[in-house]
Amino acid sequence: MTPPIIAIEKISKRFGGTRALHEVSFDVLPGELHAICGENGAGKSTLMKILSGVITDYEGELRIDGQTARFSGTRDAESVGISIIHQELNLVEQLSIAANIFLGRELRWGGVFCDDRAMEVAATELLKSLDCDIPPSRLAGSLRVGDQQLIEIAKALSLNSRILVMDEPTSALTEAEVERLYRVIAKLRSKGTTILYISHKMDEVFHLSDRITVLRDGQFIATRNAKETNAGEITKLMVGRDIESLDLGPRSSRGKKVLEVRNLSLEWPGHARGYRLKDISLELYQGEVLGIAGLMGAGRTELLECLFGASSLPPTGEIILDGVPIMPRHPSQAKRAGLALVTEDRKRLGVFNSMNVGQNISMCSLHEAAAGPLLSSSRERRLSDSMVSKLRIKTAGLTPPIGSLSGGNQQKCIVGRWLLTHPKVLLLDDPTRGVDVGAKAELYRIIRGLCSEGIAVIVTSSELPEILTLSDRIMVLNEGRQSALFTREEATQSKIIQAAT
Amino acid sequence: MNNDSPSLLGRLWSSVEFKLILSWLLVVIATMVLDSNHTYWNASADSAQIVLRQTVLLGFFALGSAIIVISGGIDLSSGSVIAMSATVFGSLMIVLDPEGFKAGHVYTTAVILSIAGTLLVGAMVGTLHAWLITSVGLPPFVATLATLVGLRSFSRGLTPTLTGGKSQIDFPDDNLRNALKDVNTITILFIVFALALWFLMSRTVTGRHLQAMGGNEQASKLSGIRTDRLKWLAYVIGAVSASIVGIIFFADQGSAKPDIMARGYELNAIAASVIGGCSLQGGIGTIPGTILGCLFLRTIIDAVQKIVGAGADVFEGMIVGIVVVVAVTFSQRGTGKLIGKRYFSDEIGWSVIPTLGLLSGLAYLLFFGKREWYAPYQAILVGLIVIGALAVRAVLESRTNSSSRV
Amino acid sequence: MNNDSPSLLGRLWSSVEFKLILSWLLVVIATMVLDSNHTYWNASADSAQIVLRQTVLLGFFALGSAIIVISGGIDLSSGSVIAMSATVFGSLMIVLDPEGFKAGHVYTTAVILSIAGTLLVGAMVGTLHAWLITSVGLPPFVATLATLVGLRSFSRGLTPTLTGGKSQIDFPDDNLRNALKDVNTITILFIVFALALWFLMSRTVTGRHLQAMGGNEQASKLSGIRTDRLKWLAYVIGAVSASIVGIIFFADQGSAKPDIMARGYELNAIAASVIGGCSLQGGIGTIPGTILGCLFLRTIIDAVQKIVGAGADVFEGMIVGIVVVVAVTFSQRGTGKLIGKRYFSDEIGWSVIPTLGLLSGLAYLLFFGKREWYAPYQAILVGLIVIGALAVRAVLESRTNSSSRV
Amino acid sequence: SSTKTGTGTNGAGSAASGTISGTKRIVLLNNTDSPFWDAARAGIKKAQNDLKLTDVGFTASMDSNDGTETGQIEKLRQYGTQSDIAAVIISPISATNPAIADELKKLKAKGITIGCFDSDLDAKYQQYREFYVGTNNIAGGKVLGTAAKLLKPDGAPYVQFVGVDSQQNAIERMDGFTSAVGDKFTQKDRKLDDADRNRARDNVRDVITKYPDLSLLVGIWSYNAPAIVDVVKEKNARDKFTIVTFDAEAIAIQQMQEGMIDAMVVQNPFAMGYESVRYAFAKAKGDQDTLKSMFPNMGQPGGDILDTGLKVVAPTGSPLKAEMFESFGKSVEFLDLPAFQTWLKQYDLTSS
Ligand SMILES: Nc1ncnc2c1ncn2[C@@H]1O[C@H](COP(=O)(O)OP(=O)(O)OP(=O)(O)O)[C@@H](O)[C@H]1O
Ligand SMILES: Nc1ncnc2c1ncn2[C@@H]1O[C@H](COP(=O)(O)OP(=O)(O)OP(=O)(O)O)[C@@H](O)[C@H]1O
Ligand SMILES: [Mg+2]
Ligand SMILES: [Mg+2]
Repeated sequence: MTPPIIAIEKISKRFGGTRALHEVSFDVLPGELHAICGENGAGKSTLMKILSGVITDYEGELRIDGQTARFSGTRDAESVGISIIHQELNLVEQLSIAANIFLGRELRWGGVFCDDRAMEVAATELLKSLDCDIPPSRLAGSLRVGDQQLIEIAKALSLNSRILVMDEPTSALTEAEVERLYRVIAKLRSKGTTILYISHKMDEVFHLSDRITVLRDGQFIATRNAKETNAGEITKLMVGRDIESLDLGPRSSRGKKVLEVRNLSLEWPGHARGYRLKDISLELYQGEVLGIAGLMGAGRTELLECLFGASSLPPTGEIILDGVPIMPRHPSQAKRAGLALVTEDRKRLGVFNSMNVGQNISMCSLHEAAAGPLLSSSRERRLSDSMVSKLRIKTAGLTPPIGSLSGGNQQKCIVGRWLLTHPKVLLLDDPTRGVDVGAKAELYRIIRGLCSEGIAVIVTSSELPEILTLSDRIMVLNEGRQSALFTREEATQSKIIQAAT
Repeated sequence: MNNDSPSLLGRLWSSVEFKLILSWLLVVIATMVLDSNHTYWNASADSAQIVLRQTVLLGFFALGSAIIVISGGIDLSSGSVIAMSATVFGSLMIVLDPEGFKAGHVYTTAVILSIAGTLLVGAMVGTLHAWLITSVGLPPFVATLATLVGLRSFSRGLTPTLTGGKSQIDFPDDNLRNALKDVNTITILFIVFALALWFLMSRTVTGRHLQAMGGNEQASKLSGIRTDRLKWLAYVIGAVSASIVGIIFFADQGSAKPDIMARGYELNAIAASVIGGCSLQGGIGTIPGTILGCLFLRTIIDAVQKIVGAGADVFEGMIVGIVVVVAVTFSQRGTGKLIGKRYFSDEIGWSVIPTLGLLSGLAYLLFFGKREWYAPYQAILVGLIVIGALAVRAVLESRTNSSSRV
Repeated sequence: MNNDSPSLLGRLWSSVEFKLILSWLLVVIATMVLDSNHTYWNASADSAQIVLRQTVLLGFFALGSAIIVISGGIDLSSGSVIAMSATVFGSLMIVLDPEGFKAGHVYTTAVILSIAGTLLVGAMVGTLHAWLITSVGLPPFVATLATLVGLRSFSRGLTPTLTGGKSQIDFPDDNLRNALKDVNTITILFIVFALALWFLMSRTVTGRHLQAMGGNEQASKLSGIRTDRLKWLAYVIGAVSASIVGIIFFADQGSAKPDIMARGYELNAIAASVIGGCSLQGGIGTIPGTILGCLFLRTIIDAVQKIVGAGADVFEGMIVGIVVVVAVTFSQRGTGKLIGKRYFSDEIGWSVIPTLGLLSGLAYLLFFGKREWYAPYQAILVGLIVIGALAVRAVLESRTNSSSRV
Repeated sequence: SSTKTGTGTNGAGSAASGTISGTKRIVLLNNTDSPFWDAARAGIKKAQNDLKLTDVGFTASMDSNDGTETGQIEKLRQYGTQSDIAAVIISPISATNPAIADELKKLKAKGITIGCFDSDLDAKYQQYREFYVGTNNIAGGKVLGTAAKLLKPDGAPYVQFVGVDSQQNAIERMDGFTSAVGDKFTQKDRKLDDADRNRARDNVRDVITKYPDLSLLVGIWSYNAPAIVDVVKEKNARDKFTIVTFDAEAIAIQQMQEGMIDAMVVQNPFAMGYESVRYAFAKAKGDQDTLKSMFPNMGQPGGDILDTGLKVVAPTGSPLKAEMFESFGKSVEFLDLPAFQTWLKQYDLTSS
């Protein structure tokens, strides 16, 4: 048995009141792909931040190649060959893609000068290895989440370090890109790179990993060989109880037509294609879930933004809600009309970091919490509490700042925020991004519940299985055009991917 | 605003307001002890009145500025808006009741109309700001910087046109003057104003939305909040509050001289709100905090006057500067953290030590350096002592491993 | 700064620098035409020299300020640092060569030492800023606000102590003075300085890191960049550049009066860098842009002096304000977008129309309103015309559906 | 001096600008704007009309400086480039400032008539200006000090209020005052307000509460008088204080009428404006008689100074009497308030 390349010994970490990690110990063997699973807030990212020198004060010990390592910064970690892809995006939007990839380790000439040409060449190489053909001179800020995440991956790869930590690298990627990532990972492993891989997507975990470690509430639960276990067991270990099977109960019968969209188009000035969306038409009925599939950049977000009046340019076409034509030009109009949008970019467009959990949840339904113009804190608390319990949000009450919650729990808060507005139509853009299995199951059940209450739902997702389980009908976008519309019966993964590419 | 500590007492203790009250008491007591004339004992009422008047006058536009800061903007124009409002108020009275203005008794209706008109102009300025920011798309700093220079010069142009070539407008009506500048009146007015704003920010939906916009504008827009209208509201409140001050100032100073009136006051307002716990990143801050910030700032200035005695004006800035630093640091972090924190642990920490030594040495020279021949040597000694002390601290810090650097 | 436009020409065209050059030419031509004295024709050399001197003096500390802005901070203290440096320079000469100072011929060595000392003090101030921001953890606005008030008062205290009770230091040595204030010398000095900074920001790794830190500090930290040291660098550059200006100012103005010297200049510096395309959010901005910003700003001011003639300074602020707004809007967006944009499409847009009308009416009155009896009516007419025009525009906008509101 | 060549260059200039507007400007540059200068403006306007400047294409106007050296230097440089400047008469913000002297020198070399009004240049720079019209501020300080001494025979602790103590006229006035009152009077403090009138009032409030034994308040700049009076009224402590001030803002005059001010030393900015323009215009026309009549012994030491005199103004029934100030010679004139007001009317001024 080879000696471990990473040995984690009784590592503990607290954040103020919350205990993120408690005496976690396990080994990582050289050259293996070691998956780490756990619910939202289990402490996965925290552990990885310690491992990569982002968090420097913690109890316990970390051994790399047998000798103790105590990093005082990310540089130290890199110097022993550890690099990380963070869960949250960390790009400088004002800099070019190449500059971002080599940020902090610029290729130089004459010791002090940036060698931009060399960096762009190298960046192009890296991006090609990810089959991504965006020109590296483009500003990172002009990219969408998905593309940005690819840049993050490229950045980590550029270090070609021997230990690579990936914290939910695929959360914003769709099948196609995930496939590319798999190929890259395979290449890396053939070079003997050790990989620590965090994901909430069971299929990925089992497809990739040799061994799986499970954390729960900051504590080490178990390490299993992927061969000798199954999703069910891992999930059970994560949640600590038998996870209810993913049977979401009977589908609610479709009611009357709520929403109708007639050839909706959105122009895209200064781009070869000329449009972001072209002649999208769809109908949505009470109690049904319409899934929208497509590759990254197919226009799913734009479509939802248009429906919600949040697109930067006004779209053309017709949007008819309950028989009345509406063309919202501001989210407030859409909200009043009975639409709700959970955005895909939680960090930028979702949370209010200066506010606490309760305030974040009640943000859109304050008028219900108010008597006239005055807010009633008790009512507001009641509203927020209802969602915390309904969505089982893992938080110490309503007062902690939202920032102290784990990614997944933040996402739940935002979903809750919109559920409180009792929408007629709920638009969910990648609602389960970075949400753990347990929470996912709950979200699915909630969505179903809403349908049975007569609410209509449009959901996009970067995970096809999710779309397939949830949707009654599935619409596929390709390059901003509507390329197919399946009923659940006819839909299959292969058909969808085919229509999307 | 770290809500980590659950207990209500703990939260109170860690609240900016509480800390400000403490530090304020500290300053007052220090003044009572150090002031050789014992002014706070002998003339308590008068002293209180001085501080009160100043706090109220600053408070009016500091609150306006605070609301803008909390909602994620900034207003550099308050000083100029004050000067402009004073000028406009005067001009309107001239226009509406020329005889009365000369005679020294302006008709009440004319006065009321003039006040209303001035406040309206204030609201218009606020609208202009909101428009420049939302529709034209300028950053608030730039938009209000433009009005900072623009409005003052505008008022300077206006004055001679209306007074027939004079560079200032003298206040026409003595009774009116005494009525408008009376400290009780303006205090009551301020209390009402402050209560209203406090209600707005802490109890109403709009207030919450303003806070949200300050925290994350895009997110609040996507939550269906009309951010444009909110900005309009914030900047109108800001400008109108400055207009009120302008009217009172005109009365209080007996003349409106646009070129120097309230020059640079915008920074006082911002300083007060920051001391009061508002974050310039937006989203954080309270009305009571800002009021306490004003009180604290004005008390410090008064204390300097009392303690230093002759030539205090020269040193005022220094002391205010130091106090601002200390107060903001103190109000941002818990006392415990403050002491545990590492200040001199890195290159910057080391390299600042000589600077601090030099400063303290010179400060000693300026404050206590009577003209004795050995004064400079004393100063050098003081400087060296400070350097030594800090060096020791630096060593201790580098020993301990418990960094709480953020 | 949208690099989406691929063609190099297109990018040039849409670059801030290019737009600034255009607008600058516009201003110059306008002045040549409108100035009744044709000063730019008759005294081109002199006029150019005046503008050049002003641009260079502003340029020095505007560049410092720009680097701080690009790296995500802000420096409100430059004005005070200028005053302080002038004082320190004078004081050092007094201390190092008292006889020479009285006699009017200071030893060269003393001069060199004094200059070195002053720059060192500047660097110390920069260090102090960096320390307050990184170690003490104050927001840059607060830290530099404290030094803004602190350093000036400090210099005011220093001056009488060294001059024996005088409140200003007169420049001792005429030859030295002429050497230091000579426009050619300072221009060459500036060119070197600017080139160095331009290299730093556009070509070196450090410059890249400064920009990255301004854009996303968190990300830069995670990429292993030592943001603390970068901040130190930025603020030292800022303070030292102000010190240089302080030395030159002392020579140029012949005396150092810390109480009023360079008061409020910090805003000029920030305005110049913003006009030059720097974003106060950080991460965006260039050295050439800032220089052009200074040139543009100073030219405008000069143009006002030339065109308006007597009493120009009254209107200067107004025109500068308007120009700042226009220039920044113009340099932020493409001209096409600018025209296509909707300015009056919402409530705020409508409600600002009367304000604009009022302003233009009064502006007309101030500029052209000779004392004829009908002048006011003309003004009202102008106001109404403007309102009408804007109303029409508003209607047209509400018709068209092509909004580009962000 | 180089008047000949001067007029030559001027001629050229005027030819160039003549095509558009033949006007040549006589510019008076003040130190910082204040009501004091409004009176001077009135004087300038009067001179312009009396002497019919405009008929021969001349205009006279006052430029306002912002209270800084930079401001004056920049303006002087601007004049240097402008072809229509016939004369520059300046109230230097600092008499010892070499830069201002430099610029004046340059202008003089261009053949522009240079003069000083209200406050003069330091002796070593007086070569650069042809004449000085105004009052000696030190003398002014002395006069006010004497008035104080007469009002408070057995001395008093006092405070002087001023905007910026680095400004020439402030320094001279305060020094004059201190030297005149003698050692029976003790200066408790010297309060600066940066010309901020809100601050000016605080300063008064502050010292009144701080120094219980204080009994003499001295206003050095024009707005200090109303500031002092306001606070004294506010505290109704009139009987506690003797109040002596410089200059006569409209409010101050009214306040003296209410008996709130014991003595004002008033300069004659109107005359300063008027005489400056008169000289500059005569110079431009080469009207030697006027020049002679204004400066009969020009060329002799002190011959280039035109003293516009001081007025000591006291309310009716004040202990101050005319004879008490005779020692200062005829340049100092004693007026009781009514007389002063009639004098103002005569030039329809509201302040001086
Ligand atoms: N900066 C922080 N301040 C306070 N608490 C924090 C901070 N970061 C993490 N926590 C807390 O530590 C715990 C673990 O967080 P962590 O992000 O490691 O969970 P996770 O396993 O990565 O969850 P997810 O799967 O959603 O990413 C959570 O309860 C979270 O609230
Ligand atoms: N800011 C932008 N600049 C340039 N191209 C963009 C930008 N935003 C989106 N795009 C492009 O517009 C199209 C739609 O992008 P969008 O992200 O909305 O699609 P999507 O299917 O929602 O992708 P995602 O999976 O990221 O949600 C894609 O081609 C994308 O690359
Ligand atoms: Mg995580
Ligand atoms: Mg999307």
